[in-house]
Amino acid sequence: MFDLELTDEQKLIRDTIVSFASEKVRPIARECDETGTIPASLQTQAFELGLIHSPLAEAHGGFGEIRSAVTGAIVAEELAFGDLSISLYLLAPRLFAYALIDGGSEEQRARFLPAFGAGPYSASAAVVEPRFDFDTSSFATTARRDGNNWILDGEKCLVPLAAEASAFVVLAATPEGSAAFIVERDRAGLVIGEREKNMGIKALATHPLSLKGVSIPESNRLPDLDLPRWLDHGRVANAAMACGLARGCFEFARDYAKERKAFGVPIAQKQAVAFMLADMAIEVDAIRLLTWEAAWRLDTGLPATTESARASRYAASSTLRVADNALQVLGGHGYIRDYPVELWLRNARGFSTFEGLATV
Amino acid sequence: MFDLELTDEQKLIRDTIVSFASEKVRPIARECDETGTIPASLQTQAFELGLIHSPLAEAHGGFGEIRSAVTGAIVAEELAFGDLSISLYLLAPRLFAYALIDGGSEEQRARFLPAFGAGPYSASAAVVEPRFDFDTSSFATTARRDGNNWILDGEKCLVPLAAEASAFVVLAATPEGSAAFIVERDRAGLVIGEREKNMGIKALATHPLSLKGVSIPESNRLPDLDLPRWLDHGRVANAAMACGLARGCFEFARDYAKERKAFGVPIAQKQAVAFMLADMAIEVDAIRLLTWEAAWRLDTGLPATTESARASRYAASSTLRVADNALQVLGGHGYIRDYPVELWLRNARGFSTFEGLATV
Amino acid sequence: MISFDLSPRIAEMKNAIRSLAEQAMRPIAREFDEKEHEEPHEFQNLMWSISGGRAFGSSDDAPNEGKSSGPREGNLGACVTIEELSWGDAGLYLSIPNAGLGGAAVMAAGTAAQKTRFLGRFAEGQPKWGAMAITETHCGSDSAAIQTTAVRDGDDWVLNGTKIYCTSGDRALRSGGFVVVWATVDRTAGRRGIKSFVVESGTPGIKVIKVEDKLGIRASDTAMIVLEDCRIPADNLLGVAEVHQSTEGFKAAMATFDATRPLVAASALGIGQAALDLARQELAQRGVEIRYDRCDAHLSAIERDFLDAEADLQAARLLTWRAGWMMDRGQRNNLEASMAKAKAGLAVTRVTQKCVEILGPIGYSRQLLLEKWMRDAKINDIFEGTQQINMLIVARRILGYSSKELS
Amino acid sequence: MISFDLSPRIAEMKNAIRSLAEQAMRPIAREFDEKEHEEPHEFQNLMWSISGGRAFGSSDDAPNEGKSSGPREGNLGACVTIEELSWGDAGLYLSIPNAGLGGAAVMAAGTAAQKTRFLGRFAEGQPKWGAMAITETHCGSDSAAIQTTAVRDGDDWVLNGTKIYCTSGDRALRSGGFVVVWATVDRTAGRRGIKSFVVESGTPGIKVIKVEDKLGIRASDTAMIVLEDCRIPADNLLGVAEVHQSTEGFKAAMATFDATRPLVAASALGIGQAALDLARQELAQRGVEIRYDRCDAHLSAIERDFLDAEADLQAARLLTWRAGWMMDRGQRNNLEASMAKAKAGLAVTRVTQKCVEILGPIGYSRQLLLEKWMRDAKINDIFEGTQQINMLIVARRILGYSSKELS
Repeated sequence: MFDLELTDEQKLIRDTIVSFASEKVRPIARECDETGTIPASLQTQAFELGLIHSPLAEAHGGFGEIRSAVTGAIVAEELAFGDLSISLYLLAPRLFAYALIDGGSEEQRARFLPAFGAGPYSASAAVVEPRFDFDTSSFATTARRDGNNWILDGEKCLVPLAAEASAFVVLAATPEGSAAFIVERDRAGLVIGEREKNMGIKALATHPLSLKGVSIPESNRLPDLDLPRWLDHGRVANAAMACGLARGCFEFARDYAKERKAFGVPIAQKQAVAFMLADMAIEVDAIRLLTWEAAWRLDTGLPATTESARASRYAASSTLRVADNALQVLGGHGYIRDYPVELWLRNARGFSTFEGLATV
Repeated sequence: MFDLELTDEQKLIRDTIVSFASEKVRPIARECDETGTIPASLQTQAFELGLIHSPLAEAHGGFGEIRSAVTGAIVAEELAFGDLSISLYLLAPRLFAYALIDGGSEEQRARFLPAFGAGPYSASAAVVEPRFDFDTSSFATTARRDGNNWILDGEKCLVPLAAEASAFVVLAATPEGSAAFIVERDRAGLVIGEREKNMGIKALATHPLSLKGVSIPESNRLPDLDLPRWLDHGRVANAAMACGLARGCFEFARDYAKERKAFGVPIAQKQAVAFMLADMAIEVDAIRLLTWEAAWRLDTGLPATTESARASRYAASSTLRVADNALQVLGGHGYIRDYPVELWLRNARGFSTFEGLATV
Repeated sequence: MISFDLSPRIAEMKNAIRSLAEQAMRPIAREFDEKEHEEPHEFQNLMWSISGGRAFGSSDDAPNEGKSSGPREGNLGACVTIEELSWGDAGLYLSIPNAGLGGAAVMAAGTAAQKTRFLGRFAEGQPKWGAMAITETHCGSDSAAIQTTAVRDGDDWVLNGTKIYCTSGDRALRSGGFVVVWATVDRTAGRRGIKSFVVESGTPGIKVIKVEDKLGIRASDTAMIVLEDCRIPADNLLGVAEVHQSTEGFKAAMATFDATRPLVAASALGIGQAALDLARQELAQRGVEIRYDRCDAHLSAIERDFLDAEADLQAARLLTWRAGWMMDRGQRNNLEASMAKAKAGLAVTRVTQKCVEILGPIGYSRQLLLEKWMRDAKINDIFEGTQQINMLIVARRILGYSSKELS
Repeated sequence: MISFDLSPRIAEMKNAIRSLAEQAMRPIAREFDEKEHEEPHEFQNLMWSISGGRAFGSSDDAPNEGKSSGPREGNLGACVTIEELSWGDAGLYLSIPNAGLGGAAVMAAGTAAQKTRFLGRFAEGQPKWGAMAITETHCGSDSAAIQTTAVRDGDDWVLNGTKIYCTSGDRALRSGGFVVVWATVDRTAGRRGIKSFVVESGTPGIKVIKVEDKLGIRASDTAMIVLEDCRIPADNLLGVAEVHQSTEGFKAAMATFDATRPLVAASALGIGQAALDLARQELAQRGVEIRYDRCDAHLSAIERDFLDAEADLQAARLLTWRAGWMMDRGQRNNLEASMAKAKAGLAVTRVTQKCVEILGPIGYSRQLLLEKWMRDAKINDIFEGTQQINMLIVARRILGYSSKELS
């Protein structure tokens, strides 16, 4: 029956991530944005938290935990409450690992997954393409058969960890529909382009990937990946991160508005400001509930494309509004980089421009 | 150069319409809506104001005035400030008369226009079709040649004055593009359907027109009508009426909010209400300026489709918001029919549903 | 554990009510919109016989009260039920005979004896209504400014004043029901002076002087009521004797809204869902299918509008369910109830307006019920706390401000 | 007679500035966004030489002042010019050497002698800037709460305090220009005590202690300025001696905004137009043309968004032109200036955010200037009166309320 209470385990996980996000992530977020780098030591800490490898089989160095999209959403919200770029940075290896757990062959898992169990390991996925009308319903990147091989051609962008990743899951259109392929970084024809420069998520290094006649064996194709489902998971994670970002904006603006005085009273006592804050509070909860609903459907095996697309779409536009309003509440202080809100606005604008970047 | 000052003549016309709207129109608007009738005597008064026939040639009983879309917008705004249904009722014969003035043959003008100069005369136009995706870029109603005749087939709706009109201008698709035809009410195959029931503009009788193999002679085709231009005029008139309706809502809500007290002060002193009213004031002016700009382009012979479509579209959505907010300012009083605001909301919703109903 | 599943009991109820809505409400919805002020007797009798007079959504609807056979879910159940009834028709839903808002007030503020005395009648006899009269001509949101007076005279209270916008007020007074009247025992005392009194049908000195013509929900009666030296027994003052001396009376009465706001939100959801269902169906008939997993560049303007409207409504639904669920758990839900009401009231206003627009001339026509739903919808942004009042409550809660600090 | 035609003079100026924007601003826009705090010297020198130091949009730009050869159109001209410059780049536009807001304050509140004394320098020598320092750490919109003090000491005023968000403050003090500082001569007097003082470059006791890192308009300097026993001559108090005793000083200074708000709105328009032009062009290259005369059912979501964004911007443009036109006619435009500023600030925020979204990953990338324009845009919703302050002013004017009645 309908229930919004976390399990004790989920509460424990959440509290752990809350501490991590507030102690390790939030304090360095501004510096990471300005310098464009994230300390690699964070990956070690993320490993210690089991962020990536806990669902691996014990044989591969994991704990064999059953993954839950709801728990994943809780984690993603809290991490992104700390910082979106760092959150994406830490979770990016999941793009690869979970694709193999869910849809890889025994051989593929044995080949790649133990590295994730042994320590921080960089692998990633190439989903987005540099087109204004990109979405995951059809890829311009193609894969065609050539004997026992597949030949991949196309352009990808916004690939996290690309500078260091050992391998990528690449999504491409085949004559039989979309499919996922493992492409190792040293494959001929794969060119990792120069680091991208974006308005936001500047702390996270992303790169374009160019594939020109990249030939990979049939054994690099993920045989059992339910791609639409995998993308649904990605949308839910996106929405959860948007929720965390929006909540960060709301809480900061709320606290500021109670402190900041104008005309003799805290600006929060002015209806115009108070109503903006009320709207922000409602939207944060709305995003979270839509996200959890989609996540719950994924966990229970129900169809979830409608719900995850809805959550992701709603979260993208709502979070932007929340961030924009937070900046407005801060006025001039919102516009300068001594305060975090302008960073959050830049990051928030990312959600509707890179659907599919993140996944559980 | 840029100027927003009315000419003395325009001011005089405006003041005349303001008096007419406040004395003759506004007071009966509620009753007309509830009973679904408009006193025919108003047509006589409109005739005395020269609303329809002043631009007719003197030979046809008019004053040969040069029409101005700007002046037309001023008139339409003030009439609709009085009431939208009555405004449409009084201006509907223009749909027919102006089409003939602009695009009719000498013979057509001589045949139909003198009636307009002699007194109130009912003729109308059939533009809208009962489809969710209707717009004036393509008509489902067709006209095909049959020797020297045209055969018209199709369904029209929202035709004002249909119960009494002597003739209609009917828009239809021909193999060479859209064209306008005069269809007299007694033509075989023309069936005027039962009066339509709509959410708003209830005072105005509108009917569907069914055309089944209606045969008319070539001489009933308007040879010189610049249809896109005529439609642009219609959009400008629509936008101007929306402006009048929005202004009515704004002024009523403003006055109410200054009178109505809650928690010891006028509700207008609460920022939440004050900001709604400020937004309404800005939108009324924004609609008017966009409308005048398009009207001015029409008057000066510049291309105006972009601007008139923009004004009409902007006006439709903005007026709805203004009307909805006005109702919200009134609270419970907005929801009951003792006050005019619910009527204005119903009428406001019409604008984006019947593009092309009104013209010049 | 987080779950969005409805319990089998609620799911079953939902299906049953949906059938009822389709068969008993939709077919007469237009008729009782047009015949404003006429009674849908047949429907009312049917509902009376089905419900046994229990208010959908008053907390006496909670199952297993005091039993241990399962968690309470009466409020959530009521949200679901009311959504389905309002999917059928919101005006007819509001015309259903039951203790209504008046009953909710008795439940929230009354003593055990008062509950028995006033609510017992709803389990027997002819259809009856309960109502609540708060609003006055010059006070809407500002309940503390109520001018209606209650003066103690021996064993009676004597009430004087005029009330407007009393939902089902006419039916309550004609049917053997009652109206809970908010009145002040001391005009100088502000909200401390406000108490609620039960005035039973048949009491001399209370009468309906007008039933309003409205934009929508026309099957529901909205009464203007005058109290002229209306004399009621002393213990028709809701609550124990002490409420007389404190603000508890006012607070208890206001707490009624924590229970009822999610139900108003639920009614809004039903109207919005009806509009979306119809729009989807009409579009599908014309070859337009709504796609979910596409970016804007691949969507038509109409599809995108539809998706946004649907998402907005679903967000409102989940906020509403949360508020009901919290109530079932005995948690204070004042913030969440207002969040749900504010979001749902606005969402349904926009959703229905948008659906009318999407369907063009057809949407605007009275051939479909859609235009009616747009008219019905707007009341949800107004009654039981306007949009603005609910935003104010949300703001106060998240900021920790009193009504004095944020007014 | 109603006309939306720009005069030949303004149209010509518009074309000239557009060329300048294309050739001298666009090519360096990205560079001086990235090299925050570096001076675009070459561009500044060019603008100094072209403009002869006249501020685009300060009212000394009005043509035909005192002559009879045609109607005044300096303010409208400034709106058009500034839009074009901001179409080129809003950050660079704000870095152009001229008397700026400080000059506007001198024009609005200064005596004839003061105008000559302080503004003369802009017609000669090296590039110079004028600035205005109002905001303090704990007072933004609430100018009456200013803490910076001015104490009369013999023939001098002695200023103490800290100012933030002073646009071009650093340049003004380095270049031989001046900063107009708002300070109170009597902290207990509220707005009656607020006067404005000209502090010239080179005056001891004034210094810039920080230049802000910002979201956008990074080519513009935004200074934090400290005044420590900063001593200036008595007649650097703007206006005649009597302002000392009344609120005239404050009012005159506030009136500066009636002239400058349309100019800020105009700058917003330029950024918004740049974004629309680019989005249209990028879409066209990808085969998407924007159609105007279609209903929603025939439009793609992107087309509709584009149409709405463009209409919003055009509405803001016409409101802005109206405010400038009224100023030219000598009409009070306080209401209309705030309408324009409120509408344009919000419109450009939404338009640029929407255009970034429309272009997807490309829009988000720093390969295009679009993302920069979104960052630049937002300042227009904040400076020279936030969105909220301008809405408040509009509301007061339409309601006839004082700032006490509606605060």
